[in-house]
Amino acid sequence: MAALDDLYKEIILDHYRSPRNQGELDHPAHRCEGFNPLCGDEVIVYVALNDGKIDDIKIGGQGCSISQASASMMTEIVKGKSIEEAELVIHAFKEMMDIYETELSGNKKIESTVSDIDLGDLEALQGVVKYPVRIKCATLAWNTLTQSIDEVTNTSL
Amino acid sequence: MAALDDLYKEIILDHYRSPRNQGELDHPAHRCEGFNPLCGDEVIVYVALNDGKIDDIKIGGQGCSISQASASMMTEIVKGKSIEEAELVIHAFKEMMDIYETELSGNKKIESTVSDIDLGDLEALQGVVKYPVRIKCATLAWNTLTQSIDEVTNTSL
Amino acid sequence: MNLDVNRIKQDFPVLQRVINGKSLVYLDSANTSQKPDSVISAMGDYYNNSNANVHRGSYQLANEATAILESARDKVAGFINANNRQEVIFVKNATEAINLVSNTWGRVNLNQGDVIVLTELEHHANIVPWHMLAKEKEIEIRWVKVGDDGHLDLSNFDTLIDGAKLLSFAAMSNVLGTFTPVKEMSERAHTAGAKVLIDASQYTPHSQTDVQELGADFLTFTGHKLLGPMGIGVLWGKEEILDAMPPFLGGGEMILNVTKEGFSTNDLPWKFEAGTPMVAEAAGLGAAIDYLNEIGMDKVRSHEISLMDYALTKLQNDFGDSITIYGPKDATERGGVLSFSFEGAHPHDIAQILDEDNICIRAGHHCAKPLMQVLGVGATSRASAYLYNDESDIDVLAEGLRKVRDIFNPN
Amino acid sequence: MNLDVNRIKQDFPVLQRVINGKSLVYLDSANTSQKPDSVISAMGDYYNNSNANVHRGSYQLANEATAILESARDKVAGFINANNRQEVIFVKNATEAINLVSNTWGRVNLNQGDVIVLTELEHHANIVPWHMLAKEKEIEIRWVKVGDDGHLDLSNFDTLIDGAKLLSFAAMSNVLGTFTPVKEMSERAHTAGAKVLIDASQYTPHSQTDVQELGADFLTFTGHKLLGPMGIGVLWGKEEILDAMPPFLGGGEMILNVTKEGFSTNDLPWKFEAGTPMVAEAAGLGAAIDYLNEIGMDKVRSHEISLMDYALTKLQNDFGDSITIYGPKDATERGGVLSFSFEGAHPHDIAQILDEDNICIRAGHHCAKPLMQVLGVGATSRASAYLYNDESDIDVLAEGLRKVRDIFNPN
Ligand SMILES: Cc1ncc(COP(=O)(O)O)c(C=O)c1O
Ligand SMILES: Cc1ncc(COP(=O)(O)O)c(C=O)c1O
Repeated sequence: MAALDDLYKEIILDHYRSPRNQGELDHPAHRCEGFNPLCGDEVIVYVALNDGKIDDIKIGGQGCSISQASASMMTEIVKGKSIEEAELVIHAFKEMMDIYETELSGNKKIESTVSDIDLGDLEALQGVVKYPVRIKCATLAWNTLTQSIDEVTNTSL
Repeated sequence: MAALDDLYKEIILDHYRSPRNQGELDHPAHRCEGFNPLCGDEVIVYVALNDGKIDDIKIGGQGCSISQASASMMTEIVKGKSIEEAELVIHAFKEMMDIYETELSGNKKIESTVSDIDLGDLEALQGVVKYPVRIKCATLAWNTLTQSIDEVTNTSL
Repeated sequence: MNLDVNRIKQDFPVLQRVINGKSLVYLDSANTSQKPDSVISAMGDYYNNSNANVHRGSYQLANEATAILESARDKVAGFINANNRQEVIFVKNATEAINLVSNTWGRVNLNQGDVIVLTELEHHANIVPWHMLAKEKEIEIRWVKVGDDGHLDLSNFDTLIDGAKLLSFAAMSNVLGTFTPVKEMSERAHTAGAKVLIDASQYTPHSQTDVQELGADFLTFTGHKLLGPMGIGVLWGKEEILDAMPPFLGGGEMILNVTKEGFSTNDLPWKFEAGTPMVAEAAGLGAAIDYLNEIGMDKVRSHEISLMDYALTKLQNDFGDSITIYGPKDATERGGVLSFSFEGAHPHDIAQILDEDNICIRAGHHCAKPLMQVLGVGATSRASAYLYNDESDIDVLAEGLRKVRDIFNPN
Repeated sequence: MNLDVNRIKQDFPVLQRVINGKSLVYLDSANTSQKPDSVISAMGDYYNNSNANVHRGSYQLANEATAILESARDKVAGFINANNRQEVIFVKNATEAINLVSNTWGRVNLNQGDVIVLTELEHHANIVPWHMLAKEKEIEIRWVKVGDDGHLDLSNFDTLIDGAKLLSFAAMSNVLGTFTPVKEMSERAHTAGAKVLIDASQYTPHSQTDVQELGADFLTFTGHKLLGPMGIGVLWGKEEILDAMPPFLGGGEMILNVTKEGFSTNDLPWKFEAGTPMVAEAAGLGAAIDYLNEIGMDKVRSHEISLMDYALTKLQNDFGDSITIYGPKDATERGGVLSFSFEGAHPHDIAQILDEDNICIRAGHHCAKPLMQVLGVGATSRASAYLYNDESDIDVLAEGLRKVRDIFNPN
């Protein structure tokens, strides 16, 4: 069970059982949905941007412990950050995850320029890397946040 | 080469080289085309019916020695016969061939009531039965004649 | 009378596999079944001895290959009691079979405003093709509801089917395990003037299938759930209906003549089999049918009933209110499929933890998202059994679920 | 530098087969190729060890199966030098690949009065789908003629392609063996604003294939002619074109979400792979590509040139005016396909007589009836060679043709 203990760390289960920043944000906050067609996980990311800063963020949807915990931790780390800072975090998190995703999906590995960013609690998700299919769970909220930021910055241009 | 000699009997090669009743018949003779999608054989049967009798019959198209010889022999045996007599011959010939066709195409075997009909030269085609794929060659003209008779008798009803 | 499961397990090479010191407990047969030796070697034998293109050659290998393909068709025709072999069309999977019908019969017979009836328990394979057609042709889809007992709610069926051109539904749910009342629904649909397509993908592996008795116009299933290989599926249809349909894919095999101006189609069944067919897969499917016939579908079914009975009781006893099992509670009303929710643990996590003990179940929406919505969940866990499973597999599953509980609800 | 054909022959189990005391002389590879041991065992290994449904499970077998499928995709992408793996779609055969394009890209982009250009040397697989679309959409098909030398006659190509939306043609003729000037035609078609589909079913087995170099928008081929199994084919397309196309078959795998109201499609390549894919066949195709890469496509090609050179000379020398060989006379302008007429004997009879000596050739229209009309024959005999054939096979063929002459022209 050593590997399992590594996957289901207490902090992950804690975020899963008591997700932070759960709920919805009203308009004009941006709403974006993400699906994991494999397992049916669904995430809805609401972001309220102000002056290029993530003023507020909330998460809806449902999914497994990894996707829920990852989303919950994500809200904590990006809330209050500027878009640029948030993007660096997203980048760093994906780098931590991407090792296997590269192999499975053929995406080019993101260049490694952000290795000095401190991911805090998120480091607990490192165990996921040993379970390639779970990487999609861990990155679902993050990809949806990326899409959300893209949509907002493109429409406001 | 024993089996081959059995297949390519001199009489078959003779009909192949010098097909009888080759050519066309003008309107109002009936024209009917048959294809063997396997090998590209093509036969066109022209029949002139009069008072329920096959007054004349001609064959066009092209194909292998078996299909050509079989068509040629067919014209010789059915020419001058009444439709009923011709149908008995068709029946008897198919019975000689059908043993394997049943297996390959799942058609119900025709009931055996015509075993006393003398097929003359056509008996030379018995060797074909050992070559299941060639049965379609041997029966192509016959099936086309059947179709032709069906078409004529149905339109004249 | 009972199946000798220990002996049967020996016939399946993959079941001998040991990972991390643990033997395989395969409980995902509704997803895809494992294959007996005889099926795997039928495919190997074909390539080792007789490989050639069919219906085209005049040499021995080609004749052998043709006979292998066509005798597999005969076996399928016999297995489902088709009226004749021309009614059996080989396709690549059940999904293609349903798409074939929606693209040919559907395109010709359905027009703006027409109605088709599906049920809420359908697999995406029996939903998406109709969505596509509905969008193209502006037809209406009506849905038979699923009741709390996991059975179809037929209370308003006559209203739903009234004026409909087609009823298309699964004979057995891949999530709930429910057997639907195929014969009754077919009859009522026919009375209303609708044609009937039965998605028997889950049904054929578990139950004697008789297309004439079931009363369908089309029936589809897939080889890989029936001990056969992937890459082959079957569309059965009534001859006169298939005959009247336009072709689906165009190419070799399905033609009688081609010119620069046009083409004419070949006879059934080849009219619907464009291009080089999957001969090895047909050989494998034929061998799978032989294997099942040898054992007897009635025995497969009765084994399954007693195994499901055991599983339903065992899981309820061991986990009480912590487990929610979906679908009918009576094993005789369902096939070997058992979907459940387990309090506090997400299906994906459950499957992951079970995998640690080499127990294979499926977690997810099972390609039945509309049904998930009805059940009010995003996903379920699903254990599904077949003739090579026995009570010990269920015991190991229960064991594994205890570990899940230890991680997620350790109090 | 040369191929060690004797060693290669050992890799192909079926070539060891002896019928009536005679060893197999297989000269029908343009119809379907034989499979090396490594391909057959890749499929067996999959079923013996890793069989599971892909992209759906969270247990080890499912992960292995997924990796097997997706790594086969990587191998294909590498083999044809695709820009990325998302551009590689698995289908059941080349015929389905072309039908996929005609049904999706074609239906959306072609309208009444639009023009597509084909050539007279196409296989039915690249004719009938367009006939079907032409009938539905009232589009016009124009034909590039075949000249007496067996090459495409491009003298009026600019007129033909003018205003056309699509050029679809074979990179190598399955009857004449002719290599068509793919790159030139693609460029000229693109200049005229047409998209280009290349039917590479005969080309990939014989020649290094580089989709970027060839300059196509779509390229299709089939596994079973490439040492791979039946039941799998490939559609390659440019990502932005595939992305813009509507889906083909609807069902599992190809969706992102499904509700009772509609659905959304998955990303490439899965968007076009509805239902359970053929994993074993993908494993086999991957192994076939490994085998060919190991040998080197350049060596395969140069072996073929020297073998065809030998065959052309030998048959002309032995039979003079009695034999008519179709297609280019220069072995460097053609693949390993040799169609001929033999005076006084019909192809079907020739094949039958050769079969008596266990020589396998094909007789018929080779699914290219419009080309037969151009050649003015109903059928031809076709001997086709691959990397496991050598000069001794050609000698046995010549021997067999002498027997044909003895029966049909015994003077
Ligand atoms: C040039 C060409 N195109 C297409 C095909 C069709 O291939 P398949 O039958 O595998 O779909 C063939 C082979 O039969 C061919 O030779
Ligand atoms: C009820 C049902 N219908 C259709 C299918 C589709 O089968 P396939 O993926 O083999 O096409 C499945 C299995 O996935 C199923 O369970």
